[in-house]
Amino acid sequence: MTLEALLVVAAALFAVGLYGAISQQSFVMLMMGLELMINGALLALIALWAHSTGGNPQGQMLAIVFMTVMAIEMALGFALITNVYRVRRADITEKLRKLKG
Amino acid sequence: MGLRPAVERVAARAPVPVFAVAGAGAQAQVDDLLLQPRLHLVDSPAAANVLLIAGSVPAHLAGELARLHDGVSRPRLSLWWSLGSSVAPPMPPAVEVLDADPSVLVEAVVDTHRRLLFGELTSSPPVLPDEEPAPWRGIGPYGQGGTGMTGGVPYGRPMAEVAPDRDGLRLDQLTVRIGPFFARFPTGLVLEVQLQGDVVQQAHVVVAPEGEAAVEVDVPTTFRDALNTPVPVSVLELERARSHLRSIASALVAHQLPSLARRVLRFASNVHPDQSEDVQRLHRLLRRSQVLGWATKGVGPIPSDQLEGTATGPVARASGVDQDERTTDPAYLGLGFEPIVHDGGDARARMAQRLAEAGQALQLAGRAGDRHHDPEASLESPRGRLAVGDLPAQRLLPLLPAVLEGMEWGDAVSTVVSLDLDTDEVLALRSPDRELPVP
Amino acid sequence: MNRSLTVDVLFWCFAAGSVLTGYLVFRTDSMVRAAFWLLASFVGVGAILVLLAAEFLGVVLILMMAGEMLIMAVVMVMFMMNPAGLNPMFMVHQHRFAVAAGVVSFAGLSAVALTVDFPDQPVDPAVDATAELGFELLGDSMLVFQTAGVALLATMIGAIALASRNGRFGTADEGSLEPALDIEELESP
Amino acid sequence: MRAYLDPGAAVVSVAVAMVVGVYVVAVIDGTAGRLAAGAGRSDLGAVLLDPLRTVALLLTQRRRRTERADAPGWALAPGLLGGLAATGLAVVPVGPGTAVADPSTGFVVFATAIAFVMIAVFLHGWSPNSLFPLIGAYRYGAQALSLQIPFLLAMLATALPAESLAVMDIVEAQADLWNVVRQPLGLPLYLMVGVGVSFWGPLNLPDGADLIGGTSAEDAGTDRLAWELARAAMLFSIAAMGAAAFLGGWWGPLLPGPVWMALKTLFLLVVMVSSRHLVARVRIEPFVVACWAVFIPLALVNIFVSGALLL
Repeated sequence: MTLEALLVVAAALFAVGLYGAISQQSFVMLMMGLELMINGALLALIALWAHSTGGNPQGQMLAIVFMTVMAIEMALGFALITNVYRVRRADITEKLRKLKG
Repeated sequence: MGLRPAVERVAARAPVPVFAVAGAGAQAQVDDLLLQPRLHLVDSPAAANVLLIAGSVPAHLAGELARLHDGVSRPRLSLWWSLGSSVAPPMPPAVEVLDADPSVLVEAVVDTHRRLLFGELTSSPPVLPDEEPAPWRGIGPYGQGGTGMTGGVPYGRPMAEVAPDRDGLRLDQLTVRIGPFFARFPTGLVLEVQLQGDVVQQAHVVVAPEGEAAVEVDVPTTFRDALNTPVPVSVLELERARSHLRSIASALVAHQLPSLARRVLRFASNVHPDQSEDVQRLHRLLRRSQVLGWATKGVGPIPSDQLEGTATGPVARASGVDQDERTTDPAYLGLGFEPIVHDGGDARARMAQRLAEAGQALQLAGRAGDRHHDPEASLESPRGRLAVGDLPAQRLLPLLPAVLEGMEWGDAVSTVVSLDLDTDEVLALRSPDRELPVP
Repeated sequence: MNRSLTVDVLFWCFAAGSVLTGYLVFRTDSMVRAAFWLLASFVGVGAILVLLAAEFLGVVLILMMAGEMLIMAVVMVMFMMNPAGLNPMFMVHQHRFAVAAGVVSFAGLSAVALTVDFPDQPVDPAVDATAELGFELLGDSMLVFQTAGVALLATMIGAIALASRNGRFGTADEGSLEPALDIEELESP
Repeated sequence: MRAYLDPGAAVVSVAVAMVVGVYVVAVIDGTAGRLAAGAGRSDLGAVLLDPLRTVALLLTQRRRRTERADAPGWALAPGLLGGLAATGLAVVPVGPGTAVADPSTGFVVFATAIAFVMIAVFLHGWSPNSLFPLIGAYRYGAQALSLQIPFLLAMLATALPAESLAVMDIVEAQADLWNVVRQPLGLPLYLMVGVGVSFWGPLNLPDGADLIGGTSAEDAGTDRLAWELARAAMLFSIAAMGAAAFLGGWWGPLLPGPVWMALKTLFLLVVMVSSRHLVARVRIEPFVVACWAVFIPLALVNIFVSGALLL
């Protein structure tokens, strides 16, 4: 479990997430891609914390901020999806040509 | 080797999982099977090994009965408990029990199951062919069933479609038929409901296929006999108490209290006139278990103006409609009979009403002496006014769609159970009312 | 089998599992399966975090994702109605570009990971990382922690305001339909 | 690193505990059912043997498949639920220094196992591709998401006096005063949520009688057996953790620690299991409202009061 191996795994997760976020039409699937990207970033962060910082607790603190961001992304994402669906009946990105309400 | 026979020998002593279909004239007997420790009455055919068909099942349910049979887990067999009916069920049963004594039936079921386990009887093969209802039909750009990802009928199964929900969103809505062998409903009752999650958006009552003539109820019971011959009032009142208690027992099963239901059923089967104080004790027990509390409070309210003049017995009186045929029955004059009336009109009031009436019926039975009900006088059955060609279920079923709308499924079941529909009447009915929307 | 070999084997299992399930998220016909694959991916990463001695974070990540994925599955079924995967689901756009972006980002990030020389200061196994994190949260980083809490509170309020039907200007679905919205044109083959 | 048993011994001891626990649940259930039914003479033989006979019967029953079901998910769900029960049980200490595993985040591990129950139930209801199981699955989603927060808050409050998330430390901290006295609101909340998480009795909404068995309506044979066993194991696991977190675990006079632990677990099991024969099915809508509007504030009061007492 070397640092390089961990970072490559993190990069793979990030890349898969990026592929999903760019290619998916459905809002929720798009958010899944974003989640995977954050997931990869979180893994890289903790890998660096464990191998390069000597276990400085502030590294874990930063990871907690990451997880907060993840939760906020989810909550606001779902709220926006619900609102867009309510107003425009759109559940895929192509149905939203204009972002103005 | 050696392990399997041992397991089978132990399994043969377990309570036999039975899915019971109560046909005409068999509801009470099937309800009472809950008291048999050697049978395990299950709600879902998948959990059963024995399909018990009791009484007579009309021919128009043949297809549904075959589907039910194919849903029972193997090794399986169907068994017919005739209970005096001469019309065999539309699907030929493997074993027939002609004796009405429940202990004979229990012996037969246990024995059938044991022989099934030991390979002396073979599991019955499926009646319907095992094939997809329709081949794959893709019409969308990627072969999906409909346009976009929604809709269409892939494999012949209609997918959910969007419809407005109560929060202003357009979400999926599924139209399904529930019945005629749904364990919580009387046999023969089919509800076509549109479900959004588990909220009933719309409900239709489908009783029998259209075009079939209404059948007269030909199953004799104490109350139906009273339409033709004089019957002692004490007998009628004891039967009334029994019927009300059985209704409460099935409500208890629907509220997930089968043990209390057993207690009530045992009470019902040994009921006698000086037990009206035990009814009080039962009332306290039910209050404590919350069956007469938050489990039913406010569920399925029917306003009294909808029940005015429908003469639907306890259901109407629970909504505050003071109507009881016994007040005009000469046989009850001088017995000190006063109709009991509750207000609220919800499932809780209906159950409390039945419990109170059961107690009152026991008192009346004790005081009745040798008075007889005259067939000419109007008759109050446990479910309301009963006359030839005028069935309480016919007046109760049209109330259902309006009450069920917008209700959560669990409450909908509680509501249907609280109406205490009579299985014989439901099986005899055609489309219950002209005004009902027919699907 | 010594401890470090066990940890290595476990790590590669979890790593392969989480990347594979992450990929399967976009390769399934069913929304619910997609959510469960994503959950599996998160569980894999959570397990790797536990192996890395970030015990608390790993377990909390799994805890958080259980609820999140259930909500995701339910929301997707609600809006997109393909619970059982009876209809094939392949809804992508700019597919080639997306694949290219994925490959390029993987290559770039891996190159960085393999070439840059990071300092080598592993975690001291004797230290209880959970306890240290606790002291950090309620000590020096108290302000960060509180800010995260306030941000979450603001999110909750914002999300409710966005998602609820009744807003300041009446119900949300009235009077704001986009005029030229040709749904049919998009969906027909 | 804190105490861990080696993997072989850990699996064996958790498995033995679960088998015993599941059997005890079945016996308590049979006894309580017969008492509630007022069945006159008690039938001890049937109470003790019927669970075993039913297991044998379900072993002889053939499994069943529905149209276009998700077979892996269907098979996985009971395994997942049983695994979660085992995970939860593994972090419960039975005596001073005696536990299968005592990670520094023991409580969070247990909470994670509880949170995952909703995934297992949802999977179990969704995979048969059938109406009643699916409704049960959605229902449990609503129920479990509402239960999560009061559950976490009620449990977290017990970690305050111990100043640790390790279950061993939490039991140690109750040497003088049990948490049930210190936080009187905690145990009732925990038990209520525990019954809900193992969907038992009044809170058995996903597998309820109105859905003719809900998520398990299509199960037969070993599928049904595995699901019922896993559910009972979950109940046992929750009772064991309740005994450790609220009733002082192994602390008690005269008897040795593990015996006290067993007695306390048994007591909680009796309370939770017999609720099935005494209280009616809860209505989901008022229940969800009560969770958010009553139980979360109560749990917060509980946590604030216990925090204030410590300062």
